[in-house]
Amino acid sequence: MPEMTVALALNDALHIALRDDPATVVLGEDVGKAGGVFRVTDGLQQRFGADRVVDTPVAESGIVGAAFGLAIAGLKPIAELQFMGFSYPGYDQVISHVGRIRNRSRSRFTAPMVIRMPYGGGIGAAEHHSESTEAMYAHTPGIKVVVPSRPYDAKGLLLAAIEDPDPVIVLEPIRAYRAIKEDVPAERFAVPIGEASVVREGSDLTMISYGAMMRDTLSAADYLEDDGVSVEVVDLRTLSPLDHETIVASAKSTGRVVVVVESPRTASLASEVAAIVGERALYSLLAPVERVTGHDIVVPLKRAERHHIPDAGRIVAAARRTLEA
Amino acid sequence: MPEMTVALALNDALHIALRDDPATVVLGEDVGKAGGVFRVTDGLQQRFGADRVVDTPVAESGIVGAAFGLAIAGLKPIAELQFMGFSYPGYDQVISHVGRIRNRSRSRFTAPMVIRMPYGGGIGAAEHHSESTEAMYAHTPGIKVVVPSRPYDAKGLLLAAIEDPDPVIVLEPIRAYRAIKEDVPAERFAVPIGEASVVREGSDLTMISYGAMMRDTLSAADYLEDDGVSVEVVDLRTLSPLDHETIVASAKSTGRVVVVVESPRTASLASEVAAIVGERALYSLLAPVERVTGHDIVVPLKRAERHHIPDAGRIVAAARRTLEA
Amino acid sequence: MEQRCILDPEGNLISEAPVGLDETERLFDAMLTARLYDRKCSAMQRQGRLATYAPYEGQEAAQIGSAAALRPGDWMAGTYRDAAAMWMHGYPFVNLLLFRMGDERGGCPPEDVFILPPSITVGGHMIHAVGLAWASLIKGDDRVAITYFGDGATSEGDFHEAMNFAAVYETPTIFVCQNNQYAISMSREGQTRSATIAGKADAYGMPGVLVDGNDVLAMLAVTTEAVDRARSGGGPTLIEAFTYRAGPHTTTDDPLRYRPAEEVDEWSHRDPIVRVRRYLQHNGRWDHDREQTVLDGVAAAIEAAVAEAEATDPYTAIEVFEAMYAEPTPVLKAQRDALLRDQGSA
Amino acid sequence: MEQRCILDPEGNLISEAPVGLDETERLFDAMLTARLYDRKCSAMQRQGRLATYAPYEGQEAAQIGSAAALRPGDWMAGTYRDAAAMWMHGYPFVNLLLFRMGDERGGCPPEDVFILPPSITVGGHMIHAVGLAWASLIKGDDRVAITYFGDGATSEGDFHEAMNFAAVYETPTIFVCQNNQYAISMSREGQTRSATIAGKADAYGMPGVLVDGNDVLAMLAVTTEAVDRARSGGGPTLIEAFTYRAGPHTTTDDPLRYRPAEEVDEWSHRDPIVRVRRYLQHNGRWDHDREQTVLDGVAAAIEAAVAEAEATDPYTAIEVFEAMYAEPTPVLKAQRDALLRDQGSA
Ligand SMILES: Cc1ncc(C[n+]2csc(CCOP(=O)(O)OP(=O)(O)O)c2C)c(N)n1
Ligand SMILES: Cc1ncc(C[n+]2csc(CCOP(=O)(O)OP(=O)(O)O)c2C)c(N)n1
Ligand SMILES: [Mg+2]
Ligand SMILES: [Mg+2]
Repeated sequence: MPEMTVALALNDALHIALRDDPATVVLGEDVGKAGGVFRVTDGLQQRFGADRVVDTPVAESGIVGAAFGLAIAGLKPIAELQFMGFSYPGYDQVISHVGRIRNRSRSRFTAPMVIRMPYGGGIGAAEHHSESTEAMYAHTPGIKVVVPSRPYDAKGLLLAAIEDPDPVIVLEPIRAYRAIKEDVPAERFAVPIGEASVVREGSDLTMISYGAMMRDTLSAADYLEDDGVSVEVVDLRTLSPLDHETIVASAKSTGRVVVVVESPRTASLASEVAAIVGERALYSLLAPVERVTGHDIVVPLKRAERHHIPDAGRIVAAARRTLEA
Repeated sequence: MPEMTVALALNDALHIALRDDPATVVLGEDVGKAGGVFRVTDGLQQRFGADRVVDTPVAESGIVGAAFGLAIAGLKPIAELQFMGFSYPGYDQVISHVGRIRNRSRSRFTAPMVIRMPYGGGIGAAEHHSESTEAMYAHTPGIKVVVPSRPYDAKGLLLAAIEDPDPVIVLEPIRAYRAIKEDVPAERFAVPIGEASVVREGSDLTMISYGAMMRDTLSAADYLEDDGVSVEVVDLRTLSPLDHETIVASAKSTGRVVVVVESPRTASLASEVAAIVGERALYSLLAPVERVTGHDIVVPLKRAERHHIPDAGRIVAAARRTLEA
Repeated sequence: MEQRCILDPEGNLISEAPVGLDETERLFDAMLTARLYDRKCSAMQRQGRLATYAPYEGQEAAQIGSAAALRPGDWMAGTYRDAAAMWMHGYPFVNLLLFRMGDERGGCPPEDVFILPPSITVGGHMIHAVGLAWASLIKGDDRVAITYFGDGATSEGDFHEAMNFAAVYETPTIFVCQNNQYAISMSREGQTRSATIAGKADAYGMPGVLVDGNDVLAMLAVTTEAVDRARSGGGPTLIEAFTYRAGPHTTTDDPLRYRPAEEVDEWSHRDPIVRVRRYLQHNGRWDHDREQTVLDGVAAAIEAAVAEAEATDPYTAIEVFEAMYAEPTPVLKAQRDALLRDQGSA
Repeated sequence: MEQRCILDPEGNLISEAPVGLDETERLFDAMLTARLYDRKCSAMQRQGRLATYAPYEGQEAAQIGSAAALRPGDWMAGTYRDAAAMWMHGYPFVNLLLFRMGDERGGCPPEDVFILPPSITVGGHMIHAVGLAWASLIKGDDRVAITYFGDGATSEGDFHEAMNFAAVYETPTIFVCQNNQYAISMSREGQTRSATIAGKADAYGMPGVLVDGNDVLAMLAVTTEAVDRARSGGGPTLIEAFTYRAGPHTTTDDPLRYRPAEEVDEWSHRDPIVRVRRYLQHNGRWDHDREQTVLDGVAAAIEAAVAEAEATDPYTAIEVFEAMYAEPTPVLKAQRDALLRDQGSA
């Protein structure tokens, strides 16, 4: 099995999709000649041609809306938005059209399409390049939202998204693009949408996270394990629809939950997980669910970003509070 | 004191703002000659002229962005977006510019402006006319979000929003525009932003809601009171920043919480309230927090809308569950 | 820019007709049908049998003439005000009515009808017609896509992005702007300072055509040219149909707040149906009885559709959850089950 | 459309100069300054002392010439690539540098500088210049607003809405499009099929001017005309400065992936600084020593700014919460306190 980074695993999935299904079309700003700003679409245009791997004008609403039309007409568009921070001009298309067409036509017209976008901070990028507004997409009806944290899931979730009969947003954690390598099967496979993964079993405490925050969450878990605390770690992998069963089962079994997101806190996925746990596992809880989150602020630039994005230290501190409660 | 509907109270607040401060400018689609589709801006252009009450082209990003420029230059723009469902083309301006300018210029430039928009369902309106995506705005840093449920608060919150040194989004519940009348002071007054209101005191159970859902919440409370249940009812009034103290105090005092929103459920304000209560009032809880919400679906059209928007029956059922837990 | 015109308001041909009298009669009948349907809807709205309705009276030629230029199988993406075009291209009355009654099943026309449900948001749907048409290029079929929108819609950023994408990829898209002089209360002059809307096509390197939108023959002619060009690889066209909304924006609107009654009166002399009636009459192809017979047939068809739509049972709570995804997600199933439980218990 | 040009690449005047030699020397010095600063930033980025940097080499004339047409107090809203224009209009080096180091205090220029922090999103800021200029009309002052953007930005819907609002309200806004032939990897031809970008102004009923963007005198001339028109109530203008980005899109970009080296080479013969140097030389106003003296002065000023920026202490955790609102909200105060607690305990 080849070793891949997240970026390579995504690239591999796109190669497979374009190779196996002539209806697949990749489009976005700089995805062709330049191979994408993170090189996720590298080599695709050379191999599959400029008609199937299409450089577009700088117009996100146009990209999403054109992809939507392509999808209705029976193609399988995979649109890239260059950063989550540049996805908002296309958001109206997502909420008003992409997520609605099946319902408003009672399945007569459907938009099986994929929108990929890098998201999240932690690399000291320029303004708007560190956004983490996945809550807004998870709150939007009619679309699914997935977010891999590692190369295996990146390939499997992207392929699952491409196969899905409904529109799927694939959030790609910038910080994880090249940070982790692992063996990933060369052939096609899918990671089912809607299934969280218990990446580590434990009995004292559950940590729940996704995307780039998984790494910090796992280091925090390591740190606590060294102290003799048995930590269960859940990688949500899909944010919409959320896997309530896995969340609830783990919360019930440990009685202590720390949920970690880098987004603003109010009405975040952390809030949702806390609400679910409070709803269905209240009587098992030994301590309040701890939300370790970004703040309700704009992601600070490089020199102060570390005050915003949770780190292992903050996760450990929160875990300790649940253990001492 | 004159009796006013919500629509009239808002109109009155706009009259006062335009009268008292020459820097105030109202702009939006059909706000002038036509007086707004809900007549909230009725009579303003006749009185204050077409330079201060401006009909704009159909372009929401343009409206928000132009208002932003006006605000930076020292005016006090009050922009209307015709419906929340048409606010999304302007959302990029809100998140990328309006909510950011103070921080990115360290207060050298600020955008004290107001964006008004009708929101919510319940009147069997056309597609996109019943949206309730306030969670997305409450999740957006750098703006405040208020939502009156009654005429008094409508006038007071709108005036407070206009006086605020930061951008404020005023959500106007369509269903409540003309549904309720009450006496409202004729003169200028403000309802402080950030303060929830305990509209009814009680000891067995807390109901938390806002906007148009307050009416159904209050009917549910009435219904239960008739059964001898003492219900405390909280009207959040401001969604960003949320008034944690009032929420937590009430939850602690009753031990039972039902939170009611009409928006989709996942990552909603209901989730946030449940998370806050679980965080700070866990040991007082006698039952899981009940979220009574819209579903994670597009608001159905008229013939099926009632299956989506919570009614007093669903609120009572949820309350009963918390009482029986 | 000159307005293309073939049939003047008096019913005289001022240039060559694109079709003969039989076909003209068909267009005339279609316009009669469209007007009857439109008036019926306004009446039903007043009776509370339909939700808000957006009448298109005055714009029948713009819609019927352009839609007549299409082939079955061509894509169409229009707005809340384009029921005449949709019907002309095959969208059944019953679906149009269901939508207006507040029932999503209205958005589900038969399988051989390639018309998207009408767009309620202004502007966002034009780019869909670009994507739909682009698919033809990629798949190598020859379907074109037509999109309808108003003068107001040209101010939205989405108009710009759609026009630009269509031109850049040379998609077979026909952009039909019905400039009916108003966007709710905003006049065309307040909407944009460009001399014409058709002229905006230049900014994209696309051909733009200004046409008398109340002249069904001119509408058919210019749209046919645009469709032919698109189908043969010549790319998109912008058509500005210069017309007038005779009625209110919707049934809740009061147009006297923003436009003088005289203006409405003036435009009534340019009614799109009257001039064809005169033309047919000049050519001995019109009599009162024939028109009445047509109208009676149409009225019966509309009544039947109304009856069918009104007989459709409203949605059940279960159905509400069924078309969000191919399969309701576990989260939706849980929400559905909770709703059923609460509806039972309340 | 013809490109306005005053000074040809050989340094010959081909039409009347808008300013005399003293002023031309000032523009020349400003361009030298801008280039030195730009190169310094690229170098600092390679040393890891700045975050990603977007060089503007090749576009100095477009920026310096246009900014020179402004008065102090006029508004400016530009992009990540417009540091030369910003500096010319009064934005201190130290602020420019701080921003690039990843410090928001870079966005806080002195009180008498009316320049918004550079826009990183493409397209969204143009409408701000419309609002800023509109305020002048409402307040009755005579400030104009200039906005800079690229060829790529013209594809965004926001360009369209900004142009339309400016024309409709006749705001004193000057739209300066630096058409540097690329939007990252996308060529100008792939971006839009319109013959010129300047021509897009027609769609809004606005004057559009095409100008040799590498000719600082032509830039000054056309911008002065636009500013004068704006200030005297004549409304907005679109200027297309035809130019070339000599370097990469940003320091992380590899332009050889999408454009031939020969093209870069060809454009190097049209360098905006060289032609002014030749012109000054023809007129006995240039010598090597003078240029070196200017450069030395500039280098010292830049070094001082770098030192000042680098000596600025990074933000504290407390400060992070301080400029979201006039006053941190109770929610933010709670989040701040929790952070301080955790940072202490970790
Ligand atoms: C994005 C968006 N903004 C605003 C509205 C509200 N609205 C509905 S119709 C309309 C006017 C549209 O005018 P025009 O495009 O000329 O079409 P017409 O109604 O005249 O057919 C407006 C502003 C909307 N539906 N969508
Ligand atoms: C809304 C948005 N979309 C995409 C991007 C990513 N991006 C940054 S610069 C750029 C190209 C802009 O090209 P152009 O407008 O020609 O300006 P130039 O960089 O050439 O100065 C793109 C696509 C962005 N910053 N904002
Ligand atoms: Mg119109
Ligand atoms: Mg460029």
